[in-house]
This record gives sequence, C-alpha cells and structure tokens, in this order.
Amino acid sequence: METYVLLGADGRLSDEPAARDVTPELCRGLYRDMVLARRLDSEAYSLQRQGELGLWLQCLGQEAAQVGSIRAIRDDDPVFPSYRDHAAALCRGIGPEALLAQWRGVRQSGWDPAEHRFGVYTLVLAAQLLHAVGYAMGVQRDGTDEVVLAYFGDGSSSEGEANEAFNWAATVNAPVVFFCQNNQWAISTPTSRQFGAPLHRRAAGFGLATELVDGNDVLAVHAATRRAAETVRRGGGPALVEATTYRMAGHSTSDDPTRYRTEAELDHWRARDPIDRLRTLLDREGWADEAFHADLDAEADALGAETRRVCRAMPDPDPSTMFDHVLPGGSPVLAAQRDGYAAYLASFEDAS
Amino acid sequence: METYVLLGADGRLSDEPAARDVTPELCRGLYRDMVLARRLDSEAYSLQRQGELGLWLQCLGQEAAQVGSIRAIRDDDPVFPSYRDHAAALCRGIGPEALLAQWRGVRQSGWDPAEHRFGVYTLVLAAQLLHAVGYAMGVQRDGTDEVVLAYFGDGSSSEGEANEAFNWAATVNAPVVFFCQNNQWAISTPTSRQFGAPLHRRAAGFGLATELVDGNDVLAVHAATRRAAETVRRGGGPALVEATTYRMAGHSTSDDPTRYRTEAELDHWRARDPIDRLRTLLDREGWADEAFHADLDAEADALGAETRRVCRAMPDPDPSTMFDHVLPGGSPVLAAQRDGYAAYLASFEDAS
Amino acid sequence: MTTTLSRALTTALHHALETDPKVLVMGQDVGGLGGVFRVTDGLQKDFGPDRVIDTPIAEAGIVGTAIGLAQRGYRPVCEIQFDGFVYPAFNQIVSQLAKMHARTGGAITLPVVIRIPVSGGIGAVEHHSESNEAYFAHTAGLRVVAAATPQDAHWLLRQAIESDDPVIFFEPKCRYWSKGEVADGPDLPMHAARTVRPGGDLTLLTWGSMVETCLAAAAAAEEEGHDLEVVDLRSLAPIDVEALVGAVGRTGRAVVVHEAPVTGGLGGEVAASLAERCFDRLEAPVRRVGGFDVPYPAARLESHYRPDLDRVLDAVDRTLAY
Amino acid sequence: MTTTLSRALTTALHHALETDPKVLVMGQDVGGLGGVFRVTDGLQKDFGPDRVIDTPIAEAGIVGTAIGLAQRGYRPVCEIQFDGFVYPAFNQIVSQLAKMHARTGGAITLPVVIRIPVSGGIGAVEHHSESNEAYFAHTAGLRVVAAATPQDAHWLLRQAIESDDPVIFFEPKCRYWSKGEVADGPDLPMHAARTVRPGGDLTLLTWGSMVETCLAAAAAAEEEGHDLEVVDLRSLAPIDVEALVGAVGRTGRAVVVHEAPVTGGLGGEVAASLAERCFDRLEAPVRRVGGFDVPYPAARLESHYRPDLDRVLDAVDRTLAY
Ligand SMILES: Cc1ncc(C[n+]2csc(CCOP(=O)(O)OP(=O)(O)O)c2C)c(N)n1
Ligand SMILES: Cc1ncc(C[n+]2csc(CCOP(=O)(O)OP(=O)(O)O)c2C)c(N)n1
Ligand SMILES: [Mg+2]
Ligand SMILES: [Mg+2]
Repeated sequence: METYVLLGADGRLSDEPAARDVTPELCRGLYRDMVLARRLDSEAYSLQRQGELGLWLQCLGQEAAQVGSIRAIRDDDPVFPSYRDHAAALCRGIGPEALLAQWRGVRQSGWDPAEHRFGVYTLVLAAQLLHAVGYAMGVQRDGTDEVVLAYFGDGSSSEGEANEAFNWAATVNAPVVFFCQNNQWAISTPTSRQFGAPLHRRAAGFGLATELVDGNDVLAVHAATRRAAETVRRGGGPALVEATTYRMAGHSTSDDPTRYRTEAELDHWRARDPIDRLRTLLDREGWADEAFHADLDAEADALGAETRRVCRAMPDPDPSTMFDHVLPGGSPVLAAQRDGYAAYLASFEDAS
Repeated sequence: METYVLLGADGRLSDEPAARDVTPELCRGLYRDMVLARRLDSEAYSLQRQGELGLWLQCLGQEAAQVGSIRAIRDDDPVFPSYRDHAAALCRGIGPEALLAQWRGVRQSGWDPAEHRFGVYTLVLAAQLLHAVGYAMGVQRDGTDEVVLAYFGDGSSSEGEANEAFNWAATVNAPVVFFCQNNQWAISTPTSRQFGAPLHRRAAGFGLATELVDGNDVLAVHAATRRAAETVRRGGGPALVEATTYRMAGHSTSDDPTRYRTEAELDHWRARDPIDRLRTLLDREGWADEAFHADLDAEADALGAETRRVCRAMPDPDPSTMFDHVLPGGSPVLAAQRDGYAAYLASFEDAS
Repeated sequence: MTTTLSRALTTALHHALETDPKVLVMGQDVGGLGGVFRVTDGLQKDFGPDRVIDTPIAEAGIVGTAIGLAQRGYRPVCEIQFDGFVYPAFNQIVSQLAKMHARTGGAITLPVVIRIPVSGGIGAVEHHSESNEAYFAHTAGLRVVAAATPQDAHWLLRQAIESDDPVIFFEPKCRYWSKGEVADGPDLPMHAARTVRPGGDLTLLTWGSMVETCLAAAAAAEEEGHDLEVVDLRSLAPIDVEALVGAVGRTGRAVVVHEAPVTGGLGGEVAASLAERCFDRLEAPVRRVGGFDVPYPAARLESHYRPDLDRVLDAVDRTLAY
Repeated sequence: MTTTLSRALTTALHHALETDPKVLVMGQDVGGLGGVFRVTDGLQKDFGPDRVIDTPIAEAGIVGTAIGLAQRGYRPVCEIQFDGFVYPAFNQIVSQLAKMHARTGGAITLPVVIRIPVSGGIGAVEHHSESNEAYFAHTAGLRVVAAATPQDAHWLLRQAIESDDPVIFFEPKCRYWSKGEVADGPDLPMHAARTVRPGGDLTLLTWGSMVETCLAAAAAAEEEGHDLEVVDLRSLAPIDVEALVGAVGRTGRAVVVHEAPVTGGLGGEVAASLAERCFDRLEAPVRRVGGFDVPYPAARLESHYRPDLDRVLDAVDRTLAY
C-alpha cells in the first residue's frame, strides 16, 4: 500500500482528486489549530521544566496527524484519545486548565467527556480502543450515525486488547475509525521491534478498511480520515488509518531520547515538519496574509500566557476529595474512612 | 486464498504436485492413526456416559487435521496443544491412561511434556500460543532447528493473547507453526460471530506465512503443514495453517449442540468424514488389503479395551498429593497445612 | 415462588431487560445456548440478538466494550463463563471499570454488572472452580456481592443492575440447581449482611457456596447442644462490618468460612476487623476455615480442598473449647 | 559496598547474566534505554540483545513467552514497567505461571522472576503508584518478595533468580535512589522476615516502601520513650509467620503498615494470623495503617493517601494507650 500524500514535503499539492477539495479556509483553519497546539505543548513543556507540572508528554511533530483527523469528523463524533493528543483535544475546545490538571497532579483527568465528546486520556495502553468499540455498539443500537474515532500509538498496537478491539469491531461491524499515530517509537522501542508487518496490513487482515497516510501532511490526513469516516458512517464497517509521523520530543519529560536515537534521524524529520510544510503552501498560494499571521501569533501568545497562568493558579485539591466518587452508590466503610481522616487532620489543627 | 485440497471429498487425488509424494505407506500410517484416535475418542465418550470420566471433549471429525499436521513435523519438534488434540497426542505415544487422567479428575494433567515433546493440555484458551512462541525463542537461542507446533481453535483466535502471540512471533521471527483447527464452532458460537475476516487473512496481515487447507483431507493437511514447517525450519519466519474442519460431536459431554446447529449441517459434514475419505482412496488404489484392516480392527479393539481398563483402574489420588509441587522451593506454611490436614484426617481414623 | 437459584437469575435478567431498554446481556454463548449454565436461557429469543449478545471469545473485550456501552448510556450485564476465565479481563476491571468514576471526578458512571459463576463442588476440570473474590474485594471502586440463595440471586441481581456502581456478581455454581423461595420484593439492601440463622454461642461468617455448609454445620452442632449463628456476608465489598461486629460482639466467638485459599483470602479481612473491633469481647481467636494454599486440585480431591461440615465443626469445636 | 537500591539490582542482574548463560532479561525498553528506572542500564551492551531483550508492548506476551522460555530451560527475569501495567499479564501469571508446576505434577518448573516497580511516593500519574502485592500473595504457587534496602534488592534478586520458584519481585520505586550497604553475601534466606530494629514495646510489621517510614516512626517514638520494634516481612508469600508470631508474642502489641488499601490488603492476613496465634499475648488489637479504599489519588494528594510517620505514630499511640 502506498502512503497517501496530498502536500509533499516540499509544500506542493499533488494532483490527487482530493486536492481539489483543499480550500484556503481549510488550510488556514488547520494551520491555526496546529500553531496553537504547538504553543500549548511548548508552554506545558516549559512549565514542567520549572517544576509546575509533574510530567508532560509532548505532541510536538504530531500536530498534523491529530488536527487533520479530528477536523475530518463531525463535532458530535465521539473521540477516545490516548494521552498525547493535546492538539486534538484543543480542537474540541478543551482548554489549558483541563489539559494540564492531570499532569500537575491535581486531578486524574481534566474534562467532562460528555461535554466535549472527547474521552479522558487513557494511560493504560490500548484500553480505550475497546471502550471505543463498545461505545460504537451503542451508536449502532441507538440507530444514529456518529462515527467513533479512537487514537492509539504504534507501540500500543502490540497489546492484546488492541487486537481484540480490531477483531471485535470487524465482527460486529462497529462504526469506529481506529487512528494510529505511528510516530516510529514507543519510548525507546522502534516499530521494527514492535511488529513484523505494517500495521495497516494487519488491520486489513482483520477485515478493517484501511488508509496509510503521511501523518505530517495535514491535508492528506484530513482527506484520508474523512474518506474513512464516511465509509464507516455509511455502514461500510470499521476502518483503520495509519498515519506515519514522528515524535520530535522525548517520550515524556522524564525520557532521554539521546540514549536510543540519532541526531540524523531527527534532522530527517525536522525537514518534514507538518507546520512548516503547510506554511510553505499558504505562502506560495498567498492564502494567508500578514494580518492572519499577526493575529495568530497574538492568539498563540495569549494561549501561552493563559496556559502559564491557569497552571500556576491550580490549587492543590482538598484531601477529602480523594473519597469522592469512588462508588456512585456510596459506602459506609468509605464514609467512615473519610470522616476518620478528617478528624485525624483536625487533630493536628487542634494541637497547634 | 483457495483452500488447498489433495484428496477430494470423493476420495480422488488431485493432480497437485504434492500428490506425487503420496505413498501407500503414508496413507496407511495416517489411516491407522485416525482410526485408533477415533476409537479412543469414542471409548472415552462412553466412559464419560457411564460416569467414569467427569467430562470429555471429543476430537470426532478432526482426526485428519491433527494426524496430518503432527505427522508432518519431526518427532523432536515440540508441540503445544489445546485440549481436544487427542489424535495428535496419541501420535506422540501418549496412552489412554495419560489422556484420560485429567478428565477422570485424578490429576490436572496426564503426561510429562518433556518425554513426549508434547505439552499438557491448556484449558485457558490461547494461553499456550504465547508459551509456544517463548519456547521457539529458546530454540532460536539454542541455535537448533526444531519447529514448534501450536494448536488452537477458531474461537480462541479472538483472545488478545492469541494475537499477541501472532504479532510477537512475527516480530522476533520465531520458529513456530500456529495450527488452527477451524471446526466452525466455539461451543455455540459460529465463526461468523468470532471474526470479521478469515483467520488466514489476519495471519498474513501479521506477517505470518499462511496456508488454508481442507482440514478433513489428511493428505492436504500433511503436505501443507510440512511446507509450512520447512519454511519455518529454514528460517523463513513463523507460519499459520488454517485447517477447515468440523466438530462432529458436541463441544463436550456437557454440551447440547442441538440447541444451536442443524441436522442438515451435520449431514453436510458427515459426507466429508476424513476417515471415510482416505478409506475410499485406499480401497480404490488397493493400498490396504484385508489383513491390514483386520489387524487395525484388532489393534483398535485392543486400544478400546485398554482404555476401559486403565480408566477404571485409576485410583483416587491421595489427599496429601494436593500439597506436592506447589512451590519447587517448598514452603513451611504449606508443609504445616499438609501436616495439619493429615493429622485432621487421622483424627477420624483414631475416632473410629 | 419456589425456584432454583439459576432460574431466579434468569427471571431477574428477564425483568431487567423488560423494564429497562438500556439493559443488555452479553457474553460467550449467552444467546442460542442460553449460557453454559442456562442462566440466560430464552432471553435472546425474547429480546433479540442486539440486547442479548453472543460475543467473541475475548474477556477483556467483553468488559472493555461493556465499559464503552455504559459510557453510551447502556447497562450491560456481562457473563464470564467460569471464574478461571475472568483474568484476561482483569486489566479492564481493575484499571478501567473500577477507577473510571473516580478518575473522571464522577463525570462517568459505569453501571456494569459482571456475573461470575464461582467456586467448586461440581467436579469440574482445572480453572473451573476458582474462588477469586478477594482480588476484587481488594480493588477500590468495585462493589462485590455473592448470592447464596434463590432469593438473593434474584433480588441482588436486580439491585446490582439498577445500581450505578460497577458490580462483580458471584454465583455459586454448585448451588445453581438448589431450590428456594423468591419473595415479591427484596428484604435487604445490596450492602447488608444477613443473619441466616440466629445463635448465641458462636458466629459462623461466610458467603456464597459455603452458606449451606455452615447451616448444615450449625444443625449438626445443635444436636451436640451448641447454638451457632450463621451470617451470610452477601456484600463482600464493601463489607457490612457493623453487622459482623454486632453479631460477634454478642457471641464472643467467630469462625470465618470460605472456599478460597485462606492465605490472603477475604477471611483475613473479616478476622482482622473482628479481632480489632471486638477485641475485648472475643473469648477465643477468630479461626478461618478455607481452601489450602494450593491450586484448586483435581476433581477427585476437591472434597478434601473445600471446607465441609466436618472441617467447619472442627474449627467450631476448637473455638468453643478455647 | 555502598550503592543505591537501583544499582544493587543492576549488579545482581549483571551477576546472574554473567554466571548463568540461561538467565535472560526481558521487558519493554530494558535494552538501549536501560529501563525507565535504569535498572537494566548497560546490560544489553554487555550481554547482547538476545539475552537482554526489548519486547513488544504486550505484558501477557512478556510473561507468556517467559513461560515458554523457561520450559526450554531458560531463566527469564521479566520487567513490568510499572505496577499498574501488570494486569494485562494477570491471566498468564495466575493461571499459567503459578499453577504450571502443580498441574504437571512437578514435571514443569518455571524459574521465572517478574520484577515490578511498585508503590507511590514519586508524584507519578495514575496507574504508576499501585501497591498490588495482595493479588499475588493470595495466588497459590507464587513466591512474592519485596525488597526494601540495597542489600535485599541485590541478594533477594539473586536468590529469586537462582530459585526454581516463580517469583514476583517488588521494588519500591520511591527507594530506587536510596543508598545503603550491600554485603558480600546474603544474610538471610529468601523466605525470612528480618528484624530491622529491635524493640520491646510494640512491633511494627511492614515491607517495601514503608520500612523506612516505620524506622522513622520508631526513631520518633524513641524520643517519647517508646521502644518500637520494626520487622520487615521481605517474603510476602509465603509469610514467615513464625517470626512474626515470635516478635509479637514478645511485645504483645503490633501495628501493620502498608501502602495498599487496607481492606483486603495483606495487612489483614498478617493481623488475622497474629490475632489468632498470639491471642493470649496481645494486649491491644492489631491495628492496620494503609491506603484508603479509594483508587490511588492524584499526585498532589498522595501524601495524604500513603501512610506517613504521623499516621503510623497515631496508630502506635492508640495501641500503646489501649
Ligand atoms: C499496558 C501498558 N504497558 C506499558 C505502559 C508504559 N508505556 C507508557 S507509554 C509507552 C509507549 C507507548 O508507545 P506508543 O503506543 O507508540 O505511543 P507514543 O508514546 O509513541 O505516542 C509505554 C510502554 C503503559 N502505559 N501501559
Ligand atoms: C479464556 C477462556 N475463556 C473461555 C473459556 C470457555 N471455553 C472453553 S472451550 C470454548 C470454546 C473454544 O472454541 P475453539 O477455540 O473454537 O475450540 P474448539 O472447542 O472448537 O475446539 C470456550 C469459550 C475458556 N476455556 N478460556
Ligand atoms: Mg509511538
Ligand atoms: Mg472451534
């Protein structure tokens, strides 16, 4: 299968039929999404380095894969993300406070999935893929036409649960698009030690419709995901999109990628930066004027400032919240533990 | 992919090149293996009905798949079976006592895997496939040329662990042949509710070499498995053979297959009986004389008689054996429990 | 109505499917076959394959897709075919099902019930007789219940399905065919322990398959003049600790009985709580009777592995004699 | 030699790889990266990728293939990246690894070690701070050990690798960087508890990450004139019950401390055993200090969730005052 490309590494549009659907508005919108995501990502990275966040996993380099895919589905299509999908989350209106809370350690998740139709991050690899399939079975039973989009990484594809999800979706014809951001690495493990055949081929073997797309080409990602989603929406059965991209940063702020990959490899991918590539097109075609860029810079600066502000402003949670929401039906044992701990804490205050 | 057939349902040899390797000796050997297996299977079934066994899972109808495959590998090639692989086990010299012990409830497994190069039955579906891959990694490290054969069923292929095994084997190029007896049913669940695309296609997607073979054609199974095993042995990477067959009996002696499948379906498969089919060839070609059949009948009768005898002769195990072999390194806690229970039992004898 | 425990479950499922269109039943062979224990018998015929779902053989898949269905507003009741086959789903249960409500600050509720036929006593082959309640009872975020009678089987299951909590629902498979009365309504909430038999000399604390054994032991002890109380915990998480403390506070002597290996079993939790809370009332150590610390043995040995009347009475005698 | 706990593990692995060609190290990122905690740092360089194996991300696969390798005569030491990621392997551990020796009547031995960085205290995100020892300690057929010091990290690991038992090996990740002495030889066998600090007034029973906390509590209590004993269980299955009974038989008072949720935790087993075996010697109920029955909370709350010096002392004070 050939990798689907619309916008070459040189920033030129191919003569693919889908290129005709590319409009200046679309490009400006996708460009804005990517620029804002990169700003949030780099601010969060800095905040982690300053000790304001416990950990951060950058989406640097993967903006096209995320923005292109989420902008290709409807706003009411539910999304089941992995944990590095900040660009996609931003597109769904999830703000910096919600995005940073988990990594600051003040909450285990940041937003209400129902409000944004965007699930909470899943740190246990591949678990969300089965949830997506189940949710899609619900869509089938409700007789509505949402398409469920589920993100995962190349490394996660080796988990049994990922493969159960592919198989299950194919068996019940669930309306789900599995979207793999194949960023070449799973922490220090390259894809060559993760699978023996390309993932898109495996997916086809399970009976999924497949797309292999240049994940740093936001237009190709957009077109391929749209194609996949529309097939699914028409009842054509589940699909898998494999987007070839690259994790430009370390796995997380705790990682030291110099231990396992070369500067030459990074250079190769730097030349394929998804934002630069679209910028080249915008510039050549004259689709974005100076005012657009000035506005966008200002917007990014504002997002950066807001990110820093809301991050530092997040207070530590009250200890008693630990006992909330464990069992919706409540439990006397838990209530006793909560009250006991409150009394214990109060005893210090009494003492002092 | 077309199903590979050598001996048609009408008992005629095809003009495939591999048909030239078919010798009378081979046919007589395979025929004998199948006939003996069927006898053991039906004796065990009767013994269960008489209350001598707690449970029995018949291999009725699947003799060709098992005999054809295990006879296609070397005697020193290790095998990781599922739980219905009595015909294969018999070929490895595992006798009726060993085969029935587990189902009589006197032991949890019947034989020493090292002695027969045939693992114990695995009742937790698909778990053995990962063991097979690990064992094959050991073979790689030892630099020897065994090929590991691992049996599993159509239903088991939906388990995450099965798919981890396929992927892992492909990734590390493990010398393993996965052999699926696709007998159309997993208890009451037909393959249509188990996967959305044929298993052999999925296997190819993982990067396994694949064969799709008529599982009731013992000659085709033999040729296909041999082909697969030789590719693997030459370092060509792991393979999967899917054998299309049919579980002629219920899932187990506890099952009532009339609840979920039709007499017509059974009739269809009765006409494809693997033993009858080879018999037709033997008869037409004159490859087996009356003496051969008379000897075989006698041998089968003897096996049947031995099966009944050894089954009934198996004594209940001593309660203290329950405490043996829990931890090779031993444990004072366990020793205390064993001694305490022995003393407790003795207290009844003292009392009486 | 007098019925078997198995049938009491079937009618509970039937009622739930009938009254709430969001309720689904899913699992291996639950459709045409009606499950290997026939608990779901007839349900697919009445409610169709979209509500009574024959799944692929993938336990993580069963629980994982149930979680997704619950997020979509459904109330899945999953069947795991045998106790020993729940482990492939352990990750989904422990890290996803149990934690989702808490980790989303209450934004997601997962009203999923996982039915597990549990424990031994039916002469089964390996992996078919596990008593694994302790794993789940130690997992924060799960409610764990064990039915011992048709009445509880029916009403506990209905309560479990109606509850918004994720519930692990244990069905003692050796009791599926036992008959009993099912009343017109529940007599207790889901979390309450039940005094199955009052008594003043010693309290037997138990659940699931061992309730009947303990009742038999109490009947036998009565003939020797001992008045044993039997308490069925019913709810294994959270445990109705106050009820247990109340009971043992009165009798001053207790024996905990379960099928799982004693070491690390839930009996330890019960005994430790009682030893702490009833310290001054206890006249003898709380003894535990349970399986040995060995894998469940071959069927011909299971009568030695599982606590029976004699082993319970042995512990009772020692405790009374202390 | 003074070294960190992490380094003490590395040298143990290095020694095992060097002396026994059958020993393998396998797990996610154990090769070039040296593991996320750098415990396997440098091993792949020294022993090559066939002996220090970077695996696909498939925990069932890691344990399942290790079982196969062990059947072939190898001695795999598996690394699970974090405690919360062992659950996908639970089926292989509980139904295969733990039972294989018994179910084959001893024909198959599986000398597999599973290393698990465990417990909290490092400000991690969810699923990275679980204390899940109770699941394994309740599983017959497994040996479970917990290292608390560099000395134990090194020697327990070497003993675990040399042992033919399947061993779950817990490493307290908050102690990876703590330094301590590693002697030239083991001072105790794998199954023995250790009295880390003698004392006559009360026994603190603990393991893993909490040993240091208990020692600090004992030091603080000393200033108030209380002489606390601290016992490190080390072996969580089987538990060295006789040693615990001996200790508590002397002091008459005990507090069990662990990070896992108290309910159903291994502290219940310890407390129940002591309450039974030391019934007449106990002058106060055995108290348990542990995590609450809630999913491990967000990092900013973990200091409230994990037992600390004050919570231990609170339980000590109540027990002494009883
Ligand atoms: C079940 C499980 N095992 C291991 C981990 C530890 N882990 C976290 S991220 C990661 C690599 C994931 O790689 P990939 O799926 O390619 O996603 P990427 O980080 O590249 O976006 C690993 C092994 C985990 N989170 N969950
Ligand atoms: C993990 C697991 N889940 C469920 C079961 C219960 N079970 C036993 S056999 C079986 C059907 C297996 O079908 P298949 O793999 O096709 O093998 P067959 O019985 O047809 O030979 C099921 C669901 C099991 N043994 N293990
Ligand atoms: Mg990746
Ligand atoms: Mg089958």
